[in-house]
Amino acid sequence: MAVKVVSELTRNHIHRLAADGKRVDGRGPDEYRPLKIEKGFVGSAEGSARVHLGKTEVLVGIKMDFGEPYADSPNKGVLITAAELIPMASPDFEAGPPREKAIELARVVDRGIRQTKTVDLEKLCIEPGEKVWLLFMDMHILDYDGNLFDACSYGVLGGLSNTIVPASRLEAEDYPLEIQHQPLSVTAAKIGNAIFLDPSLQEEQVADARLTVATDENGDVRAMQKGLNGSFTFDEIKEIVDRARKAGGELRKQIVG
Amino acid sequence: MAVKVVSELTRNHIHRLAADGKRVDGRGPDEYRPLKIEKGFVGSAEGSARVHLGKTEVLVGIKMDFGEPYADSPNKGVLITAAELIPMASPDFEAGPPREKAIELARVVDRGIRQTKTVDLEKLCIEPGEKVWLLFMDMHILDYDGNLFDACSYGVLGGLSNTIVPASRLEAEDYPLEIQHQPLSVTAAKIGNAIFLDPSLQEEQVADARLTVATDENGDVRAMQKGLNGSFTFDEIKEIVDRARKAGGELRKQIVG
Amino acid sequence: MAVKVVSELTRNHIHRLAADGKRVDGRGPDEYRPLKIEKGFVGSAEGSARVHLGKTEVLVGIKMDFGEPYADSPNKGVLITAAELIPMASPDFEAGPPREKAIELARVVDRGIRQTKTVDLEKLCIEPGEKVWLLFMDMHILDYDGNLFDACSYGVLGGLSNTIVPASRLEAEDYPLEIQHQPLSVTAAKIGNAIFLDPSLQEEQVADARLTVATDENGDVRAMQKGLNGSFTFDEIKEIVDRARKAGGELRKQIVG
Amino acid sequence: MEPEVRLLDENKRRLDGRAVDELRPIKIEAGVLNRADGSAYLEWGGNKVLAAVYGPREAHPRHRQDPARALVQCRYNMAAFSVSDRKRPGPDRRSVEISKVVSEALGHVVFKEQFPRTSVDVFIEVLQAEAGTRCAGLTAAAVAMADAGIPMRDLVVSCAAGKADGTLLLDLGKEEDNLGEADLPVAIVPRTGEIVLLQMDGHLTPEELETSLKSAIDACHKIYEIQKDALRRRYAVTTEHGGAPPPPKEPETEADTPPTTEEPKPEEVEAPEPVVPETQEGE
Amino acid sequence: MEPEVRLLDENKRRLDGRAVDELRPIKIEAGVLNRADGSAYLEWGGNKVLAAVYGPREAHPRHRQDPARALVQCRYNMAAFSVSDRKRPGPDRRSVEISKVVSEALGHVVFKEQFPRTSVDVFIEVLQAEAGTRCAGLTAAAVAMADAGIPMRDLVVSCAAGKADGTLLLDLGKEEDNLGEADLPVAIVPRTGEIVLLQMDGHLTPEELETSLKSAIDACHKIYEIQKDALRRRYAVTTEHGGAPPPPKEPETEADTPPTTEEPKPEEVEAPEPVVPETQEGE
Amino acid sequence: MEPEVRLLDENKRRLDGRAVDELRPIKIEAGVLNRADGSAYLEWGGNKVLAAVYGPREAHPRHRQDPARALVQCRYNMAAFSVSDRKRPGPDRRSVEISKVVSEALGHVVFKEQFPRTSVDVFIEVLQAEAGTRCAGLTAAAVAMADAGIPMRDLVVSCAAGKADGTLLLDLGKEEDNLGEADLPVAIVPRTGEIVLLQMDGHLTPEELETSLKSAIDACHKIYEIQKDALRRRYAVTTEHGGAPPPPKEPETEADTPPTTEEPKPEEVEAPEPVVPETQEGE
Repeated sequence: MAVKVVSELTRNHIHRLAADGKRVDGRGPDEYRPLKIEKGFVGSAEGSARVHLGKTEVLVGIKMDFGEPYADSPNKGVLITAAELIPMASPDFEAGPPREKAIELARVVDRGIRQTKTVDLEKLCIEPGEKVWLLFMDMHILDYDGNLFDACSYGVLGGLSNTIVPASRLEAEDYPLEIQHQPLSVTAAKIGNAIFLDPSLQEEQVADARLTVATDENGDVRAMQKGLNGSFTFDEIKEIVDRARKAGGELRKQIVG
Repeated sequence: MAVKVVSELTRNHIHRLAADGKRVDGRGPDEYRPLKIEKGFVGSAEGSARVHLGKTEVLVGIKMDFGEPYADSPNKGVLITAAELIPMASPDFEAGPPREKAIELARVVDRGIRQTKTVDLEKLCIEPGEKVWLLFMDMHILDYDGNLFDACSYGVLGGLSNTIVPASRLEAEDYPLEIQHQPLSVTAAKIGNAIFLDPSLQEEQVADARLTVATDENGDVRAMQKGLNGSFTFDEIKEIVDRARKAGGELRKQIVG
Repeated sequence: MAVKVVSELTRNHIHRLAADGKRVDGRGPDEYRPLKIEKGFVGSAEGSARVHLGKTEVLVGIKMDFGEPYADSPNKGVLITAAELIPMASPDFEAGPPREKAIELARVVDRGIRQTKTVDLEKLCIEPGEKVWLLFMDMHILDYDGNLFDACSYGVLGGLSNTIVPASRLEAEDYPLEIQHQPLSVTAAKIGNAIFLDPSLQEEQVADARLTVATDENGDVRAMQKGLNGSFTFDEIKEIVDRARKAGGELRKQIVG
Repeated sequence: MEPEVRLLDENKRRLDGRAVDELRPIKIEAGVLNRADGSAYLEWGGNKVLAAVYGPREAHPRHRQDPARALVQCRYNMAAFSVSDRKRPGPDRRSVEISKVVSEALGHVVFKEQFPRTSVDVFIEVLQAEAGTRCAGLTAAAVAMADAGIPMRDLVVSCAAGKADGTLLLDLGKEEDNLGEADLPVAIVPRTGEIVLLQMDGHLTPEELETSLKSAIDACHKIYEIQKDALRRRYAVTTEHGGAPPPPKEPETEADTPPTTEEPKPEEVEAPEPVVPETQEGE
Repeated sequence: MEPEVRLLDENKRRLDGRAVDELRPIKIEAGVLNRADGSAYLEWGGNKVLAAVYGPREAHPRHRQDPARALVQCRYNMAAFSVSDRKRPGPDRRSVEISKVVSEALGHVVFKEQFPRTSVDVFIEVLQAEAGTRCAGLTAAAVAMADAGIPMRDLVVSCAAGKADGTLLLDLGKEEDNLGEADLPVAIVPRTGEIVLLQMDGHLTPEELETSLKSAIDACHKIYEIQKDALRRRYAVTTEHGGAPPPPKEPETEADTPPTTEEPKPEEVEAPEPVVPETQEGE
Repeated sequence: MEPEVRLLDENKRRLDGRAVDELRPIKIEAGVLNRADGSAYLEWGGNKVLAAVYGPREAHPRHRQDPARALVQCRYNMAAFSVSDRKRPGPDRRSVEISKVVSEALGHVVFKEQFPRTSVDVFIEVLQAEAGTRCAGLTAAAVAMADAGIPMRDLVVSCAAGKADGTLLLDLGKEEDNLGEADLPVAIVPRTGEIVLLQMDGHLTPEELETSLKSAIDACHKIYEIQKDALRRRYAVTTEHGGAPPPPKEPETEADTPPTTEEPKPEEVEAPEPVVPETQEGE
């Protein structure tokens, strides 16, 4: 991906606003852009969710298939997460195998789901050591206007929450996948000394540092990822975790609600 | 592959001739370049044919091996077609994995063979669901002077027609592969308003559109592929199909004899 | 790898010295740089050796795992040799899959080990046709100052000589891998009419031709590889083989002790 | 290939109730994405397809640039979850071939000489697949190109005809495609009737081929109306997607023609009301 | 994840005898390679890590160059033999992610604007791995950068905290990492306390997170002393590795600060003697 | 490796009836392809090999260009169907190594300084393989280079010697290669006797090595005559392949020397009538 250049003018404008705690699109510091989740959009998938987060749009599809378990967890199903930053979504995305940005995205979203034990992998075991369910979570980025971590996090949780396990392939009855926890990521961007949640693309481009915090329904922390060249202070981390817990609670209602 | 540039002079010359129904090498509109087929050229292959079509030369080798059938056709052997546009054949071909031109070539030739049921894949089943014959059709382009679709089509049919199934590996006796049908492709190029069969490289480079039609020994159509940025009218398609059926009949005699 | 350029000045200087039988670092023609071998450096490997040959440093790790034998040698273990010219070791090495230089290195070192039957592969068979030991020899180049063939050859022999077969994974007892032979490569570089053993990087860069000769403990020849654009005469080959046998004998004492 | 499932009942009704010459329902919406210069979303039976267009923009890598004209480069891609058995991400050989023939077809209508050294990049994403995705993708891509204001002679529109259960059918459905005897995807330039994409596999007599081809062409003209309607709606609305749509790069001159009529061809017969003959189609 | 193995005995001693707030032994040597512009070798418990730095040198491929500043590009790599089950050579997804976050962390301290269009290339090779390799690699890389004379605000130093067997632990060992409940790798700029790397996975309450983060930061300050000591030794010796070490590209001004203090920040609190609280860490 | 099959009968006759010091039949034809600048087809026992040469032409990618001389770049490739078990298309590690040593050998005879920044691209395609393909390919490639008019000091010619069943053999056949004890491929510049390719694997005493090397060299001189004969025939005929052959880029000065003698070396001993000693060879 080529280096993204933002004009100095734009950069200065956003920074000046941020110094006053203001955002370029008028949102409050913790205010998310409008979130719209359309579950079950893809009929060919076992579960799916189309997410609009402002002008960012992602489509998550959940597919299930048979496979072998890992040798060190013979009685567990396998979770596989992939993200495609397809060139449709942005002039900066290129076709080809996933680069570091897509890999980080997939791994951070995966971490939130996996560490929260959102899905009980032991229930995805069919025959220990031999045959288990593979659960594929594919994130397709369609329109990129910033904050993919959160949009994908919501899409994956939304997709899992309407997934039907195709047990009829095993001569059983199909049944809804059970969701044990509801992890949600909240991403903050630091611009100068201001910290804003749900950064838009413009904000991301001028941000110094980024922090994604995934919390569960109890407000416990399940995954974190800091990004960009900038830094956070200890107190900023604490503050972001706190704000993430609050924001996560409200978003959770919209998504699994 | 870099963009192929032909001098405007050459282009105009060929177009002017075409406007009078004439070709740059003096051939008639439906006249093929001299076709020479040498079957059994490669001793290490189960079947093979070396084809000279004018100055174009291709070598097709047929190999057979054991493998597993596809899940959705457990009692059928598997046909695998590949084309290599090796850099030996043209200054425009590059080493490396097949690009779109090689992929299209392989897929179009494959389609002609497969759709015609040239080989009865059920006879290539050894043990249903477990073990079948894989039939590899590898097309090696050695010298490129245009019309690879047809040269490869003839090479594949020629190669299949002298293939010996190595059944002795299964404690049986080797036997010749049975050919059920004789599909042959005929390719037409449109230059201005003229349509010529068996385009040479020069003609291909200035052609507006290309149409490949594979017909069987009854003159029925089994596969088609239109190429290039230009277009055909409905009547032109009908005309080409008609000419392809006639030309195919004559070529078939030369190839399967 | 980009073309390596050495200044004409350096080139001329080294050639002038060579014309008098002298080397730029003052060594005698057959004198090796100081050799230091640290066996068992890597605890996570079944065997290992860290080799300093002058300023060249390589780390060889031996790993063992279960796998399937080749179809044509069902009762033999499998030897797998790989070299990584990681960009840490030289500004000229690039990240990515092994290029021709790394492939040649791995293949030449492998040839010396394999042809000498250093390891009795039949003893690495666990269940004929089903399960055998895979023996991985991974050569990691850490610091590149010339003569990787020899440094890696010594590292591999050193690594094998302290390898413990992890038979406890099979409910047996771990035991030291038996080394049947001690092949060692000796590499000569031809600079003008002079021939020097153990070329440094500077010497390699101005050399006309290179010859690597692997001999066993009896002085028999087990593998050879000529490199670079230059040539050798028949008599030079004979002479190098002779010098390689002598040098090999002395080096062997240092390595297997 | 003798289907055990009967694909037609005694009244020549198909599994989904369609007549032999009946298209599946088609719905197109233009201008659905924010980042792309132009976009379109299309549903066609069970197919859900998104198309986006960027350009004309500098072609890269540089050595692929054509000093005399724009490249039209299409990438057809299926989402991993768009089919029953998860598809491995990335282009397979089928996608590469489809990308090639679709690029060639779209390239015919673009005024490429106006934009040397550039590329018009077209991205087709199949989100849900159910037979006929290349026709659906190509039809959507043409609308996305118009939405992007790419100067074009006309739209391109695509439909397949085919044969299943011994009968010629229009616009094959999933089972008809899997079990059928022939598939003939076609794309045309509606104003001129020029055929810019043509593929076929299966088994057709020359007469069947002619009938099927005519049937597909006629259906293309119907679908053309749906394309134009989507573009009309796109430029009639103003704020449906949050913000006024960008004006097309070429001014729209007539209310009932797409904004692509950079070079009107008044002498050409306007697309007639298509009459679908007693034939049938599919992918 | 309820470990059947007890990771702590009744006296809160860990499997390797450490206290809950105790680091594994750490040893750093600077300037160990000949070809690289700077290098460092680090042992941290059972981890053996080598770091090398080249640059600032022309960034390539060219289109990746930043006209305004240097790139800091790290490649984290595990040797095939560094883990129990042989690792396939080449970058896997985990390595790609680690390379990214380590590059970002190191990038914070480099005076990048001084070297536009160049790249500072950092190579981390894990020769033997035993939990916490990213922290070990990043800590070694900072020393190698100083050894290379790259102008930097300060070193970067990294350590993880975590939770296993229900207890917060510093610097998780292998079993603690495999069976534990949470891992929190952290990297800081010691002079300012700025946090430049932060990842977490597992399950921590906000209070546990805060305690663990504090614990990791305190440990970083301890490790910083080991880093500085390695650099002091490097520039005190002259011929240990056969030949005098190259002078750093920026003159060293004080004996007891690393050669990286291009822009001293006297107003900042000197790293205090770290007090490790009753907490614990790990990768 | 103790062969159970006896490779020699009591009269020291080999499986195919050859004497220990006898080459398999060799046939070379120059100028067999139309597009390539030069080409050659070679049959050597059961080997069928095609070689083609393009150049000197601009080397690309650019950063590989050498400002002082031409690159000689060979790509050795085996067709998928050239061996009993189908070979996966594309270069494997063996092919990469062979391409490298063949490139180095051919590079020795080309007047590279005359064509800076260019590449002489040599393509060797093994169409049917039966032991000794690298020698066959290199021998064919030299003829193709001469056919292309590449200015060269001389041809390069290659042959292997080896050992099987305890006996030194010339030019190993398939079973001898598979079951044998040693293989020693050699390539020389015939006019000077310089050795430009030398590889060996197996087990030979120094004396056996010397004898084998001599035997391979002697055989090379015989094969050189076949090469020259092919080139003579190529330039004697005019229209066999439909059209006059292109004149070589450097004028041919003597009827019985190849068109490659750009810089005759009259002081060098003309290749003597080779005397094959009581030895044997193979790949």
